Amino acid sequence: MINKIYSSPAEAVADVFDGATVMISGFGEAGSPIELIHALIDQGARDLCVISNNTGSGHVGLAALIENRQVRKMICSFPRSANSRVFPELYKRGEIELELVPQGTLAERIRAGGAGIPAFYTPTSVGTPLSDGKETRVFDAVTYVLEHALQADFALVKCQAADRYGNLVYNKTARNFGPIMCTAAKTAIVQCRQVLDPGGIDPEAVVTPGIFVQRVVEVQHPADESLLVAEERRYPW
Amino acid sequence: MINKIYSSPAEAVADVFDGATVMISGFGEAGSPIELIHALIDQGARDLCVISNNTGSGHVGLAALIENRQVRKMICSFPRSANSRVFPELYKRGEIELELVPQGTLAERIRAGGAGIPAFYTPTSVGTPLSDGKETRVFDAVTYVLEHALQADFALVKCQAADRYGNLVYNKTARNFGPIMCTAAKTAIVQCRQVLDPGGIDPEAVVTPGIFVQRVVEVQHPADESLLVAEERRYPW
Amino acid sequence: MVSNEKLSGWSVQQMAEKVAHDIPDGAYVNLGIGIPELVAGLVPEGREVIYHTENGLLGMGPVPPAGMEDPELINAGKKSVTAIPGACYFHHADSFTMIRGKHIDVCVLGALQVSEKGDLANWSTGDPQAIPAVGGAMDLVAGVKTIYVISKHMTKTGEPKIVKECTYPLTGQEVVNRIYTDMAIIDVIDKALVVREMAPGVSFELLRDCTGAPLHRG
Amino acid sequence: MVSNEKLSGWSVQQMAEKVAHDIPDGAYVNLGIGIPELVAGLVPEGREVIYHTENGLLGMGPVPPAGMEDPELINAGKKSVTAIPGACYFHHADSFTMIRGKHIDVCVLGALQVSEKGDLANWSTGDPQAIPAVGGAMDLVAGVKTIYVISKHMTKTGEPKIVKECTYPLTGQEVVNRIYTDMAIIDVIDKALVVREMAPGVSFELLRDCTGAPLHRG
Repeated sequence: MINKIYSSPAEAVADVFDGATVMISGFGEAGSPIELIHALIDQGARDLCVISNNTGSGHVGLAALIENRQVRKMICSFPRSANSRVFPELYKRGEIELELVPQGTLAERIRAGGAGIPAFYTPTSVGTPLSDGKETRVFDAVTYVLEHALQADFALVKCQAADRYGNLVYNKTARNFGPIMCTAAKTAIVQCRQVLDPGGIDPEAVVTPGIFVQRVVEVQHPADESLLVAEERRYPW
Repeated sequence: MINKIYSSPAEAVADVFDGATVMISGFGEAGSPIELIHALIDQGARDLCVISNNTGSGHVGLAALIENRQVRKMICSFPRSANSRVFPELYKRGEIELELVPQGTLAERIRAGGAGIPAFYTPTSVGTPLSDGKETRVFDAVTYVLEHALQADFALVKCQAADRYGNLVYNKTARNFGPIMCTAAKTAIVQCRQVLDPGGIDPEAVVTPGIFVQRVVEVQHPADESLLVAEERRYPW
Repeated sequence: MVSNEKLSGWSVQQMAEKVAHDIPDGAYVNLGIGIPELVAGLVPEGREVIYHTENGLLGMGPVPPAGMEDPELINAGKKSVTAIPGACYFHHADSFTMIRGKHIDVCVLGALQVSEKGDLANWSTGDPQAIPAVGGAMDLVAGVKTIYVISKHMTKTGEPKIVKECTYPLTGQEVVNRIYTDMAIIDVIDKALVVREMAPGVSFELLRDCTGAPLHRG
Repeated sequence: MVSNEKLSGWSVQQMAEKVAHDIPDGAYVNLGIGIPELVAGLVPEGREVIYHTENGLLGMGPVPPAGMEDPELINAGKKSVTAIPGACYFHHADSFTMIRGKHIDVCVLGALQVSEKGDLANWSTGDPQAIPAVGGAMDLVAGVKTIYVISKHMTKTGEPKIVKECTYPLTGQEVVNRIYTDMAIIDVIDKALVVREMAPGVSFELLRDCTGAPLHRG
């Protein structure tokens, strides 16, 4: 029987290795798999390359993973925000690498990584510093830049509900990067609020087909990251 | 108020012009917008380039459009099937053009056309006659072929339900090419079994967001193409 | 340079009203973070406009009442929003298909600088000490059909923001269609600046003095 | 050439059983049209296999009872099928993301010819009079992790289908991992053919005589 359900976040992230590339879902706090990230902090893998739209808030979740010095490099579109303290400080000290990617190019590179497309042309960033050194090409009198697929060893993703096959549905704008990151990672690890029986998700409404998911762990009441940030909590607690 | 609902298939296809490129959804009979195609036959636009996975069955729907000599060129992956008579005959007589595209490349080229990606690399067809004369390139020791986006002036698509914004849901494997064709056409014309009020489709379950759809027409009881083929019906009746 | 203090131009609210006035019925619109967000509340009665936020929502509604916020229903500025009946959610690749694929009609953005050719700089001052962050700005200017910039005409230190050539790093080349400032509404047409409207009390000569590139009368 | 008549090899049913035996528990599998479809009914008890059909269904179930067919629930061969609990539907670009992105574990296909390097020809005889049609075959061989071919060992006219170089137009280069024929199971390893198993009554010498490329004992 196919059963992708793991018993705990710790068990689900146990084999993340030093030097791994890890995609982490979320747009700010919405969709960030905070319990999986905290399990990865406990687990301790280092020298990670993390692909995520932002760099986390306060001293929990992704920010805490960075603060714990487990991240060598960030690939993201918006590494600073109102509540981001950790990344900016390390970056200014030259202690963490940054690859800045326009948000749509980031999404498309991840989607390409999952879809077997090694590279594609896009109009985004042409004539800006973010295309410096990149190959350009004209199609129909418009200039485009060549961008390459992104793939990962692991993806950590948050969703609303899952079944034992790994079929997923998400919640509102917490969907964001989750579906494409599941496709682009060798091992997609997903925390869901609820595990349903097969058929419990309408087959017309499945957002991530189970084929893209390797591990599911139920976290019924995920932490509200903004609350933890407001309370100035730090992980590890 | 935004209201994309048209009163009839005839009204919805009235401005299809001679020489237009028209995408038509469907995988065989499943998802083929037969009432819209018949309206296009009545309307009479000629010299069309049609992008569709197949070439129709019997003497109704897409096959009837071809038989009525409105189609100059077909772009498809599988132009013959058990019940296709019209296209093979014209093709053998040299009276219709064919661009044969692997099914996944066809889908990806349409998706690229809708997503502002002018071209991409794919492993499909490398070393086969279908990549003859195409540019190839090696990434990470694997050879890929460069493929270009497909766009259309119109898409004719069948779905299950729609609202006045053009949000769509589909039915089972009749979904196939519909969602990507809506994104890649200047004017996406959709026939649905049912028009619902806004909010009548779960916002988490919308398959085609309304932004990709320009016209919706309700066809409550679309013809069962396989039945028409079995009965050897011909359009125009 | 003329100081901002001396100008009796439009307020930020009035600038946003001018933008809102130009958004047609039925348009799909993406509003940048900050002042552009004001536009949503000012669209004239009788027009239906659909708001897109690049983090995965089409049919974004107004800010929810206090206490009704949902941390998983936010806009691109990471602020709580609502969804209208007929809204839909989608993932980031589909969201940027809407943007890059030229499906969105209008995007309203802030600016650090705009050149007479319509080049836009709005993501970085090039300060090597600053943390670079671009978000979706480059995708929006590359893909949305019409780009409106809403911005003070001059910087806080009285430098023109409309210039011959941008000195800050670009967001996109030849992308801006119209500029709404506290002093004027200016179109970018064929790599030239054409004045469409001036605020009360602003003369063409004053506007020219406050602008770093040649202006043409509309 | 040795005529097929003389062979006491495996039946089509037995060939399909051999394939089914090699499909691991939990595999995602795409079955080509025709003989490969037999495999689904023959997977050993206790294994759960998920079937993908490229027209947009993961979790394809068996053929429905007569009278229960739904013309909008079909497989890639355009035949009526069912969906298991836990199935899902998706559009064509997502379906070929599964294929091209190497998410599908096993694909079982028929063949016109297979070369010793694992080149496959199964979509066209090159006959200029025929209507060319390729469907998803080229995507499947380019993207699925393991490609199994199931085919008669020889053509109806007694020509070998396993050859040094394919003479028919290719579907893909160096893509086949294992060949199941009525005479033998043969692996393609490092551009060479290695015999894994022979049908009762088939000797290595006979197999060699019926094959158009060098064979190695496994």
